[in-house]
Amino acid sequence: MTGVTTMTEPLLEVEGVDKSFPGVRALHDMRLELRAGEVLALVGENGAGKSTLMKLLSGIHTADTGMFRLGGESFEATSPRHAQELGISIIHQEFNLVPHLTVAQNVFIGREPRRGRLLLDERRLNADTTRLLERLGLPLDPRAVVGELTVANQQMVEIAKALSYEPRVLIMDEPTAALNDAEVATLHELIRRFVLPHTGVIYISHRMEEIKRIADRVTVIRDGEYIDTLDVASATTAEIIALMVGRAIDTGARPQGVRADRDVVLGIDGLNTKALLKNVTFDLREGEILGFAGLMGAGRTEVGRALVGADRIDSGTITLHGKPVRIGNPADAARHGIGYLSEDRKRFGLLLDQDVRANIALGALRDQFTRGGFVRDRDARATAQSYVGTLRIKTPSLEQTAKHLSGGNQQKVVIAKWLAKNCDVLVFDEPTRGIDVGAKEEIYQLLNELAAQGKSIIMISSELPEILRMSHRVVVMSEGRVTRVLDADEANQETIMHYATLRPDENPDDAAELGIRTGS
Amino acid sequence: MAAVKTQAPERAQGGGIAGALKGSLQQLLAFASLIVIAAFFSFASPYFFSYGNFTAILFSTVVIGTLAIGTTFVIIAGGIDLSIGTGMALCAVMSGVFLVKLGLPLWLGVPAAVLFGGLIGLVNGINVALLKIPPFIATLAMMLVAEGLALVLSDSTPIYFTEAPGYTEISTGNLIPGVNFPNAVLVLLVVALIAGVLLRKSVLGRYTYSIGSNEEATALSGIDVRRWKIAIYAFAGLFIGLAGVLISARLGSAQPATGMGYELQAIAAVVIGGTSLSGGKGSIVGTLIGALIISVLNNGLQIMSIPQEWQNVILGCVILVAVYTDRIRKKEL
Amino acid sequence: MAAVKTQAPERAQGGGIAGALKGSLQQLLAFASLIVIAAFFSFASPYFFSYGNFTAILFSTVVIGTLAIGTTFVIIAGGIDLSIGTGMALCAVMSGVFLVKLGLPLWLGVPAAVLFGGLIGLVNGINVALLKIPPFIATLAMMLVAEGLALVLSDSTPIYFTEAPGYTEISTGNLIPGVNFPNAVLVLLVVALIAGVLLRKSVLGRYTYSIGSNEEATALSGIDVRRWKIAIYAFAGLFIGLAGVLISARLGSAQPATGMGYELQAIAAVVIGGTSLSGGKGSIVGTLIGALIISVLNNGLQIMSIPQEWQNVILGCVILVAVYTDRIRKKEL
Amino acid sequence: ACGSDGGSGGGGDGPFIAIVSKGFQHQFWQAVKQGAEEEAAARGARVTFVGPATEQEVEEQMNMLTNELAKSPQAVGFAALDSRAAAPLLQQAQSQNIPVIAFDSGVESEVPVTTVATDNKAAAAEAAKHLSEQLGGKGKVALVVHDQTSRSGIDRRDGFLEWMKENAPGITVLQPQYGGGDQLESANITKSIISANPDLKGIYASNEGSAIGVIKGVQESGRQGVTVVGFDSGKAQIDAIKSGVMAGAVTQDPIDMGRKLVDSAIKAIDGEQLPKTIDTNFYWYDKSNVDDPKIKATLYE
Ligand SMILES: Nc1ncnc2c1ncn2[C@@H]1O[C@H](COP(=O)(O)OP(=O)(O)OP(=O)(O)O)[C@@H](O)[C@H]1O
Ligand SMILES: Nc1ncnc2c1ncn2[C@@H]1O[C@H](COP(=O)(O)OP(=O)(O)OP(=O)(O)O)[C@@H](O)[C@H]1O
Ligand SMILES: [Mg+2]
Ligand SMILES: [Mg+2]
Repeated sequence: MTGVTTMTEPLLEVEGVDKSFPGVRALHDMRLELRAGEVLALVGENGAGKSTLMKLLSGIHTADTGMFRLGGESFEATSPRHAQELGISIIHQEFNLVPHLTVAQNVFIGREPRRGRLLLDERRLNADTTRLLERLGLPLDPRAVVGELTVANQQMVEIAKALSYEPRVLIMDEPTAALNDAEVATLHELIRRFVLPHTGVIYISHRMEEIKRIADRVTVIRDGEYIDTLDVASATTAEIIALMVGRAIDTGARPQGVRADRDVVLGIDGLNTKALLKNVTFDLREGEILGFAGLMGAGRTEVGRALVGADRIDSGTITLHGKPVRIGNPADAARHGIGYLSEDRKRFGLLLDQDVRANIALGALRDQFTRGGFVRDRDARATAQSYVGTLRIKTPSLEQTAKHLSGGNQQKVVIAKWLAKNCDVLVFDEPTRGIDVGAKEEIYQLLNELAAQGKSIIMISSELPEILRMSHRVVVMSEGRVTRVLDADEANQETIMHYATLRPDENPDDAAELGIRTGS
Repeated sequence: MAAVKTQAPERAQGGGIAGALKGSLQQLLAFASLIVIAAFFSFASPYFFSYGNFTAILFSTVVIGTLAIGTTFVIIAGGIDLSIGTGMALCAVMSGVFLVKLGLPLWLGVPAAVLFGGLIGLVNGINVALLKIPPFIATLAMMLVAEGLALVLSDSTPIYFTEAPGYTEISTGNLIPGVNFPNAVLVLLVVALIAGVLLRKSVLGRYTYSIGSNEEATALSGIDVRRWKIAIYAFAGLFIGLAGVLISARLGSAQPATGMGYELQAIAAVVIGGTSLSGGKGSIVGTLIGALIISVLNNGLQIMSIPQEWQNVILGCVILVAVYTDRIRKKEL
Repeated sequence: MAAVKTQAPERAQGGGIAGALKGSLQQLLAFASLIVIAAFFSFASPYFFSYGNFTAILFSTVVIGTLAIGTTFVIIAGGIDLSIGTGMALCAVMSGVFLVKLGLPLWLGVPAAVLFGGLIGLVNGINVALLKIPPFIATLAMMLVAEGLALVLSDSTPIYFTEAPGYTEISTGNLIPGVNFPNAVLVLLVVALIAGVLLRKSVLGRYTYSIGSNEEATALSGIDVRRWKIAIYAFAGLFIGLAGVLISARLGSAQPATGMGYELQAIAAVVIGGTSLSGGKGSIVGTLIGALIISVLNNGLQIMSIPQEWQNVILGCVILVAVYTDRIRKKEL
Repeated sequence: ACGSDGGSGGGGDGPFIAIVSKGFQHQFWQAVKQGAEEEAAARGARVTFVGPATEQEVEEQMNMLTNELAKSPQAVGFAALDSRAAAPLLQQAQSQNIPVIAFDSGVESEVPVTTVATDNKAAAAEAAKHLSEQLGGKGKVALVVHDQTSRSGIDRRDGFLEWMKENAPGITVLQPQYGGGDQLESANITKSIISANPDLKGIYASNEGSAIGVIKGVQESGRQGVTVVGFDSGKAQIDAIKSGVMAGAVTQDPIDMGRKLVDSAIKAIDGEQLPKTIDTNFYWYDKSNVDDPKIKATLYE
């Protein structure tokens, strides 16, 4: 909790804003007040209209009606550049980076230092970026190509870029969805340093504990309408959630211990990849939810991808029900009943230009919705419709194009695709990324039900509470190695963090603790 | 800022009556361009609006239309096929080889020629999907190879089908007795119908859209993208073969050198018909309309006796205007 | 499943010595294909390896090379330009109009012809960026319009430059005295150098990559994408103009119909040179290598007196193999 | 799987003659090639025969000529798409002491030792004359020309137009249309012309591809009473003439052109003096004389 609440004059005001898309009323009579020197959290369910409001502020969309004031003066941002000039900088929910350019080139895009009118001063660009990154304490290489960075590092680039404008108002739309606790802490430190008496931050997140930590006040919206604004200090999480979802949420209990009695479904032995993984070994039992914890770049995603044949394995064996299997590509994996939900929904999950039904039906199309080579749309529709119901996917119709859904609802669509496919083994990489609290509970319930039916689930997550809440066992990874497999009763914040931060390659003590020889 | 402007939801494929209605409305609007152009010519020239001229226009659409239908699949899947023009010439020659040189009966030789087109597509598909050669290059190479092989196999001489009685009937005959309506047009309509249904309703069609929309996501959804891509190219290849049969049946001979340049026209028809070159979107109806727009313009300008050097200038401008107004209307939807 | 493979890091452009080294190593490997092909021909034919033949190859690369350089910008920016071939013919005709029909002096007429190419590009850019017409259609329309206008303005007859003394020197003269090295090749090398520097080091080049890599993100970063796209097309258009001057200076006449088909060759050179048709990636060096691979193959096959119908077959196969091995090597890096 | 070293025809150690033609894929050029190869085989010479894909590819032809010269042939046969464009290369040939024999159409240069050619304009006039005769000197006629910029296209168009203008006042000639020599396109053009001109009496097609297209177009339109005259030969035209669909056509005897070309080249290599021009004839052929052995020898199928 930051203490700078003495300044009270409004920095940014929004009044009576309406915004509709074809078939969707995204905002109605929306209000918002950001005071100078504060962090204002903005919360609401998936599709409540948070991102839409921010896009109005940053000049991407224009409001149908309404009033915007910045420092008391009314304005209407007509383009992203205009918003930047006004001093409003935004980190979008979806990345807006240029993958083929380097970190430095992305950060200073549009403001490149030049030599003369035409030529670029690449050296100064890199120097400026190095300085900026040092100032922000972000360990990034300015010359790294952005498309090759992990999601988390790309998020850091976005943050560096937004801060480099030195804005008065900084908008962060779910900046921590791809970050784990350590990185979140770094980000919060940055925010605290950024908030000065004349600046303010709008912070959108679905993680309540973060809001309690960083925000001064919280504005709740629901179905495109303003609900209330509370002082974080005096409000309880339950209160905020209740305002958000308009109903009570029952946060379930932790699952009960190991399932040593169940058969091993999937055995991974001595997996190595050229890129990162070293001797990764673990097994997955029937009806088990196996959590994967670790810091950014620990290699959890890589395990998931290697497992389904999306990345090449250099050595190691995979056994399914005791028999070794060769999985050369995700299609092989699918034939063996293994499915993989990627952490990057936009790149690896969604058909952005296709509608909700096509997206949900994609994986199961041939198994379930086809007869004689032809698709039975009625069946596909019915299935899609039922998941839209259970997962509360907010969409005007099944024919809505995926790219027009809100971020959280897109994530739900991807989850629905895998639930519809009916796999025996599901690898879920950051499944609840960007999903609101209410829906999270529903997804947890679904996962528990699947496990109860005897399906096995690998759940990679950077949210420790989620790992702790859901996992029967927890695999902890660091630097491409499995450093420990914890039973549910041993797993807690401290032990996980301990094993997640072991650095056997740099620290001989850590190596000794893990019983591995390193180096020459 | 239109790059990020909100677009009206565009439909890629079937499902839902409301959706289908909306979809066909858009097609109708694309159709409107065609109607406007045709109406203009009807007023501008007394000779345009006649049954004879309409069948002439349809007949002149057959070859490009057939090629364009196959290419629609490839383009929706995010690929491109430059080999369709010379590939068609090669298939025409193969038809001649089968029917004239080897003396196969029609019922065997014609399907063989069509399948030969499938073989061309198969090779393209393998090059693209397995060897990961960019479609542009893979099919460009095939374009050159087919061009050369057509000449080699025919000895650079046309092969006449005089010894294959009935062959020319495939294109020029009239199945409907007494009505002057060339079979080739019937063939085009039938295959367009089949292709349309397959594209919208079959697994092949759905995966065509999915792969074009997001190949990586499709693969990660457990679909064997390589196999399906090969299938798509091979399927599209059948239309190369069919076009080869139709053109040689119309001309009564397989002309080994007639084909180069058809690829660009066919691709143009596909793109004018609203299929996006970046994949994931498109329809067979659109492609047919695109092909018709080109033939009507060609026919109408000639009928009006516009000097030929001006015809291209006008053709270019009208295509621009037609596509532009079509885009504007779609946005208004 | 390379479709979902994490890609070997490919560097789009400068920054860092290690990066530059790695980048040029890849270029070298593409270059290796060229060397292998050239080495083969040197052994296969006694006529291939000679100074005279090398300048002949370079000379024959000039026009396609010049067009391909401009197109590289357009393709990296995620577009395509089909109007370069007939556009070049139109610029050649305009050069004739300026120099012969209007009698302008060289120093005025030649730049005017080059700028006319820029004008063609500008119109393309406006159609693509402002009217949002897909680049394929916009430039296809321009291709038709330019084809027609070239005929109209020249009255369908070649314009001879006999009355513009010195004009042909632009291509065929030897600036380096005593050495038989055509100026046109020098011009190509100089503009390639300039284009290369602009692509890697200038604001225009940076936004070219950026727009091609992620147009939306570029726009959201506050860059006026529309304006820059117009600038890119217009800039690329200058190369159409230059190619028009170079070809007409080589032939001593503006041939209004010589141009169609060049667009495909130029685009092929760009793509063989490693530039991705989906944008964001590519280099001028690569394009030059791509153009050279095509000319060396054409020259070598003819020098070896391979029957012409086989030349295309071999050309197609070699292009496939060259691109395939190039991809394999890149993966191993 | 390709032909290895050798050129397209002829024996090994005789003189090597490189022929750069205007085209390659068309029947006409294939017939020239055939004639050249036959003559070369008979005389123990070796020939190569190349030509661009279309008659618009002037630059490509220059590249081809350059490449052929690089092989140091004993003689070069050259049919220029644009004769002035080749001037520097012809100079080069002269300086290399390679005799150049022009064929098909003249080359505006002193370099060629002789020109083996048909007068395209006169041949086109012949076609015009016969068409006019068939129509009784009146009526509306159309032209489907294979090209509007190449020499052969221009001459075959203008020869026709000029004859009509001077000799047939009763005949109205429509705007020439150009089908690029593509059968399908020419057929489509023909049908449009027929639609737009109910009173059309005759059509002239300027080369083989155009002629096939015109025949198809007329047949498909179902229109009776349109007299078609063509150019060149080929099975489709010969059949059409035999069956009466086509009134007749002008042939240039391309096989003879190829023979005379090689013959002249060998003579030039041997240092013989050659006349400035060597005329290869053109003939009008129709139903009446198509089987005449003299005519038949000039036709290719
Ligand atoms: N471009 C668009 N076209 C059509 N509908 C849209 C568009 N953008 C947003 N919407 C709709 O507007 C509503 C609000 O979306 P918004 O993205 O603002 O939600 P959000 O609160 O940010 O949700 P999340 O937490 O999932 O990110 C949603 O119903 C969404 O489907
Ligand atoms: N798409 C990618 N392209 C290139 N390298 C990647 C990619 N994804 C991961 N890597 C590399 O693999 C390493 C492991 O990343 P991975 O994503 O597997 O870690 P993780 O434990 O899932 O962490 P997180 O997802 O939180 O970043 C990273 O250091 C990164 O350099
Ligand atoms: Mg959002
Ligand atoms: Mg991860």
